[in-house]
Amino acid sequence: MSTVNQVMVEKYRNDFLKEVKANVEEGDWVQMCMQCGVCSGSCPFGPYWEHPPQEIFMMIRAGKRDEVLTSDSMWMCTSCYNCIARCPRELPITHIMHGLAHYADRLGLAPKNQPTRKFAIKFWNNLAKKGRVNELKLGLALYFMNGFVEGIKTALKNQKLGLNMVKTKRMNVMEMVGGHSVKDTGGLHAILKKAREIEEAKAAEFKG
Amino acid sequence: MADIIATNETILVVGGGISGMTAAIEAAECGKQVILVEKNPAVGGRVSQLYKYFPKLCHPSCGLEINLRRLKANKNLRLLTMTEVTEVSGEPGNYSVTLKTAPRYVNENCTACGACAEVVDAEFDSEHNYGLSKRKGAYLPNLMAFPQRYVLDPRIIGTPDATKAKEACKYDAIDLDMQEESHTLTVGAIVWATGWKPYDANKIQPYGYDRIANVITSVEFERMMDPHGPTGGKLLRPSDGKEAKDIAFIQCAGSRDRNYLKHCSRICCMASLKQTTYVREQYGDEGKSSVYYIDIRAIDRIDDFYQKVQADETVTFIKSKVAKIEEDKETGNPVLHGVNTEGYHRYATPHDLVVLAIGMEPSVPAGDFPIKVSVNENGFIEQDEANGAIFAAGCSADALDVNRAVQNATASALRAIQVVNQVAGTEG
Amino acid sequence: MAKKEYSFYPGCSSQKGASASNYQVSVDAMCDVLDIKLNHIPDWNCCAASIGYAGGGELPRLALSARNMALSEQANPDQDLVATCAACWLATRETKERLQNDDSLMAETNEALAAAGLKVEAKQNVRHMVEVLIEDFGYDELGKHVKNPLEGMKIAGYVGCQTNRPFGIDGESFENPKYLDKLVETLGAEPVDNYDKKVSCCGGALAFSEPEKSQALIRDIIEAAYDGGADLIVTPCPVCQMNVEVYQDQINAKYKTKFKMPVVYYSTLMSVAYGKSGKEAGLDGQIIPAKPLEKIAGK
Amino acid sequence: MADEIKIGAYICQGCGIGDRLDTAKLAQVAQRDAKANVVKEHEFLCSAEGVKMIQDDIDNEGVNRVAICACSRRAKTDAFNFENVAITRGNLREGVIWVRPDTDEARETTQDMADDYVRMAVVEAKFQKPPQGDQNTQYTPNILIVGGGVSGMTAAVEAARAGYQCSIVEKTGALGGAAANAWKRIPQHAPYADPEDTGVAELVAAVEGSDKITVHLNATLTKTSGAPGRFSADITTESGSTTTENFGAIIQASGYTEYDANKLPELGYGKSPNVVTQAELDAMAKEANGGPLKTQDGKDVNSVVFVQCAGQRSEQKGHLPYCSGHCCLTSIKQAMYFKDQNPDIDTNVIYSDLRTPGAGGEDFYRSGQRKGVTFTKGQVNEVVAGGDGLEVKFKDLILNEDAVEKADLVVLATGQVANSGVDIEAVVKIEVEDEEGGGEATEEKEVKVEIPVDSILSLDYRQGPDLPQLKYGFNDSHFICFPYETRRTGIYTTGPVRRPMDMQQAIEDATGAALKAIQAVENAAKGRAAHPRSGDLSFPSFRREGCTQCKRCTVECPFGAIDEDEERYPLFNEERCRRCGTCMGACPVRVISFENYSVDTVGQQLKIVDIPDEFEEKPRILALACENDAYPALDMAAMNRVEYSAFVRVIPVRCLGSVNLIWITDALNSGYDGVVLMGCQKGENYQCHFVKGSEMAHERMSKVDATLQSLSLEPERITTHEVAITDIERAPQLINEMAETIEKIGMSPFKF
Repeated sequence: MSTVNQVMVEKYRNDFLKEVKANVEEGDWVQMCMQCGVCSGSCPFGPYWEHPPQEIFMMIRAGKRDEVLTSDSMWMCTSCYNCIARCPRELPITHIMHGLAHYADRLGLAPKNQPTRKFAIKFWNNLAKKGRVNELKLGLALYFMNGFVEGIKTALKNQKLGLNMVKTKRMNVMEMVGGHSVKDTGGLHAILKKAREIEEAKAAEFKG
Repeated sequence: MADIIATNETILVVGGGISGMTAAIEAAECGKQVILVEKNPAVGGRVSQLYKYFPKLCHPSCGLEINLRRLKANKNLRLLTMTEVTEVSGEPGNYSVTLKTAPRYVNENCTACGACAEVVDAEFDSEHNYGLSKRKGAYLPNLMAFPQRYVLDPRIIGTPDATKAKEACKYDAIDLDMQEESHTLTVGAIVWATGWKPYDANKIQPYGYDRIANVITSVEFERMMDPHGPTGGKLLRPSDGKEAKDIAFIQCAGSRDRNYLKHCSRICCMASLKQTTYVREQYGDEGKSSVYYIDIRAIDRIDDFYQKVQADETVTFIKSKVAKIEEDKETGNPVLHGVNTEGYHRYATPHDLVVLAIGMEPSVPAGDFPIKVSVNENGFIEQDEANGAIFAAGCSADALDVNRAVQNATASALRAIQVVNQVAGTEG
Repeated sequence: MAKKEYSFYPGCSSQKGASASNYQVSVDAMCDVLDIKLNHIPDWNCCAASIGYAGGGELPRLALSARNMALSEQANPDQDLVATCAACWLATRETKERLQNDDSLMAETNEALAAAGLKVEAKQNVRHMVEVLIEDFGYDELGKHVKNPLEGMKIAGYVGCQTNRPFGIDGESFENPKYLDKLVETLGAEPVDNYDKKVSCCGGALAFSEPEKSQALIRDIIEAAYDGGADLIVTPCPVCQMNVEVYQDQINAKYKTKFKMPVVYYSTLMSVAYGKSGKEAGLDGQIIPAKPLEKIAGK
Repeated sequence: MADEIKIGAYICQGCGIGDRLDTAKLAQVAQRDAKANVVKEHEFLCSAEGVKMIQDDIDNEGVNRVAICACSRRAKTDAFNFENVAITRGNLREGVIWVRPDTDEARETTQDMADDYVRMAVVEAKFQKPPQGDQNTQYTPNILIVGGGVSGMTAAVEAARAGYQCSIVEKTGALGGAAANAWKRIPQHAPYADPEDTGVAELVAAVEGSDKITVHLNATLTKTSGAPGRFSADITTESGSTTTENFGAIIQASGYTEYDANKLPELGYGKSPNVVTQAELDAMAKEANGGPLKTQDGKDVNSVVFVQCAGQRSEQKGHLPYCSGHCCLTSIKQAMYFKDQNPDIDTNVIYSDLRTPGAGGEDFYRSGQRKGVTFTKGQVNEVVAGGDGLEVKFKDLILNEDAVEKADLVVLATGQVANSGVDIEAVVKIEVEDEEGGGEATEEKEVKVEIPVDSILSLDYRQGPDLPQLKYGFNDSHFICFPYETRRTGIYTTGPVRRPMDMQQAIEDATGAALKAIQAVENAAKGRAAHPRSGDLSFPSFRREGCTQCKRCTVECPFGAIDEDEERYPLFNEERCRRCGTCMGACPVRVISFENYSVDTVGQQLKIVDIPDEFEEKPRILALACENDAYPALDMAAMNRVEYSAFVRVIPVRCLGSVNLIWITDALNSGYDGVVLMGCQKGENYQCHFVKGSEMAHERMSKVDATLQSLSLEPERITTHEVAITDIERAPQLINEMAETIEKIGMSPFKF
């Protein structure tokens, strides 16, 4: 992955704004920010952002590439859409944050042990496999994502929860074998593969 | 009203606020025939509801007094109140205009003695005080009101109050049978000066104007400061009537925002800076003003006013668009949540009272303008050849402060004069 | 009223044995009363929710929803596409709008879909079940079917985020939507007025990855409901329901609170009020039993 | 008939006057004491019949002085409006019954009050003449415009369109002014997205194409004399040839000079050729004529930094304290010069507050962002020329850190400095200082007369060659509601000389100024006063034989209306006069008066007031109130039924500046116990619409203490106040305070 990073560094030299505009979902919007800060003030996880959205936009303009892409701030987005609803300039901030997170991950710069990053990746892999989410596998995978011992702890902590879910038929132990899936998994995988190819190609051929 | 004389050398001015009055008076003092129509019972418009002007902190009623004297003295100028323009057709130098005059139920016999108001019981929200106080169903719009003539609120017509009012008038000035009148006349040019209205604060949901008692608008705050306003010049909290000493001003409340008005209303920054001086005037060092802003737009020469306010240690400036306001249920204090973007400082600050520096929404009937004129997406009339001899003045043209509105209105008056002079020229 | 048909997108969490299976149960009961026919989109797939972004990226993510729309267009043309899950609805509607406003994106998406022999036009309306209830039926009509009014019950309408922003229900404000309160009234119960956490975030998917941070938010949501004197909380979103209900033990442990606040779906409320049994209303899916509702459902 | 005075006194009984007062007695007073020829009462004087009754007397009885004893002079003006007669008003409603309690004990003093107001109204009428207006004006309607920039040309074109002949006097060899060097201008039309053509060429074409506009290039004014309607201007060309022309009004559009960036070495100006001002950048763009802009050494430009507020909005010595208003928009426009050429050129605007007001402004800001112009809230400290290009050192106020940005080109947003000619008040100050030999005077001098500037107008006025300046060198109006008011009648300023502004504002402003010039011409033609006493036909006349040549009137006239003739007598220029009466107030020998406002019209009023002897315990207070603010305030107090002392007699005056000391001494001599003067706010933010009136009154009153001592009277008997029109509670209170004071110190010994 980090080779991709090298490529991008080469391509955009130190012009991070152009890089973001070209490669990040809704990245074009970054330049429209007028630094009012309403997004930063609206985020439910606000206090946990080392750099709130409006500041990230400023950092992008200031060319602080590493600081932004290695930051775990974007990973704090809960997708509550408050920022989008209130932004006076109609910036799709939620999506820009998602886009930056994804881009950072693609370049291999995202913080390795960021829990939400891990979860998000696992979630995607989980659904991409069969086309539908297997909540049990996802759940377990989640408990163990920080290693076995941690996993046992979390699992125990959530044992009661799990049992409750099972009791109320909102979790099915049988999902370990088989479980929900789309019929046309082949087609689905083909679609995702193609989509990914198109996206990669675009990023590659774009001349800053 | 049947005796209105108008020709295609007459200039029609629509709107009797500071811009319309200026356009009308300036043109009339150049010797032109002018008809000035105002939809309210008295002229003066928004400025008559202001306590002080920035940056001089002088009183709008002072200039209004002069303009009223000019208006009273000028025989070229005909004023029609409670009148609106319903139709316009024709071309430069020859417009046919239809005017609709609502019944005042009071004729020119009125001496403004006030006998009718004394006997009427019904009370309604005072328009002059933005509903912060009540007024009688028979009333003089305000102390400076011109024409100095009472009005009967249509809502009392047909009620015993109306009859009581009529009986109380010794001068046969009350005519309960007055009907809406419509007149069509010819004019050569039209100056459109219908001004602005405060943006509807209820629409700015994050600030809870509709839910939190101690969140008010800048225009309401202005009325509060007037010694003869609804609170007798005191800053009282709507929730509990206590004096508010720690006051937050939220800039761009409805302005510079794609969710509301996307334009900058220009006046709000100076208005809030002015209003911080009210707080100081009331409480000295006891008072506290906090201005939450994106950019302080104290434009040109009057930037020194901003510098003066900055020097006041009771005033703090926070570069931040407030994210949301919550109410502290115990104290009734509005709590402001947001981030000061100068160095990223998160805040959750309670204040006694929050003043929304409310945006300026043009009162141009964008959708159903009586004749084709080009209106931009902000709702202001564009200067455009295609508008023929219809000229916007003041806040029908752009978000302007009083000084610029008057300047613009004076220019519009000349544009109108050019048209009617041409008519006069061609007609010998 | 004549039978109404919709192209239905159930979503992963509503599947048998999944976290919102009880939601589906109650929705079916509700639709039965209102004579709504839900035509399930054949072989629908996951929408990637709002958390799929990191792995997926833009186009693959959009392609997932596009596939659902394509299948819906095939199977149930000239029907509105309806989802009960906030995330499903949001992801699908977002995709629809993005595709319609961006021709190149539309082309790329169809290029991807072509790999499975599919094509999307993104013309169907994409709606949340709540929109269907309010816009196609209206409170009066919904009220007509009430058999057992939920009298004496005080209910906090927790709208949450994704059914409210960025699209929301037409005519409702982002900060203070009233539709759940109106619905509660329609069903004969009393809403908690100015429930000031009604649109606060529960942490969404981050309840998994950032439990402490999220549970702090959830605590406030429940606390505010208690402050408002609520007997239970009602919500239109599976994630909200799950997060607010299932972590109460952990929150009690951490914050020394004594929360035991039932959290139910609007469809559960309606089914009970419409005279359905507790089972039909999905009450057996409650981890924290909704006693007041059980009483009425018991009748 | 004009000289045969016939006074009609009409007493209204309406609005409760009849119930509260003995109007028969009022009629008797009018006849017996005040000697009115015709006296009538009417139950409803402002009614059609009432008005007709008066009109009949005018038409059939030859009544030519009408004293209306009814409501305030501010009320019912439409009804009481008769041609060719002098009209006075006795204020029995707002002035008497509405401010007095309706009680038995109050009845007598209230009636006394009314009696006096009737006497006063009648005697005032007696000493008034209906103003005829100045008949003999030989006037020209042509308009002189000084300056051939956008403002000047616009004024000319707009005035010409209205049918008026104009002459433009331009100091340089070409029309166009500063704008001529600009490449594009800030957009003036929706969607406000792109810079648009300056329109200067079209404007020049319109000027040259008009048969109503004459242009004098390389020319300046060497002598301007006269008055509205009859200005005479010497127009002198470089070559030295002078022509003299007559004009009706003058518009000064002398524009601005860009702030001298050499005062900003810290920003690298003068050190690197690639640090330029906004004006220089626009010149470069014009030079490039649509092609790519290069650095001075011909290299491609890859990055440009715009430094806002360069030497502006700063208290630092030598910097401009104000904001020039247009610079933010101008920088956005200029950044677009680059972006529209090549989107890859980095353009960064470093600002402290981005000021893009109004609808167009904010749209243009967004358009700039859309085109990729970046904006940084920051404070630039230094610009240094590095090895490769420039380094801009600034504090990033958002990221809260010191930052350095490399740039090939740096543009400084320096401000506008008004070309307002000679600061005549500075000069006057020095004169005054010299007379008194003040210590700080010398310092004052150094500060003020920094750079000797050429006069713009070369006015042959006693008060100096140019217009008084308001602030920071701008010739702006002092009044919010009246942006075109200058202190020289018939001369209007427009464009950046008035206030910093961009082209769009200048065009609006110049169009308005053209109207004011036209208005001045039309007023002069009919001998009418200009604002604020618009339409007033009276004018000052003066008795030469009585004059002692003390020069007070010429010095104190706020509008420079009075010159001195060769024999050093005051020479009144009626068309310049605003009818405030300051000269009348200043004159120690009382030789100046107006037909309808004179030492007598007021003096006789206060003398005819009945002064009871001291044992009657009925003191008398004279209140002289400014007719524009204090008097309306008292009216509104009455509308609110605020009560005040029955011992006061209020006389409205045009301006406190018109108050002649003789009125005060007369009042004291005739036994008044106190005098209250109410004028407008004075000082820097003065509210007096005649500029110095209130100031001068306070000044004069501060000197009457001596007089009082000589009469062995307590100084508290005279108070002078600044009263605003909103002082509805306070104005009555000031009167009551005087009443209390008198109760304390006792009645005046001067009662006979």
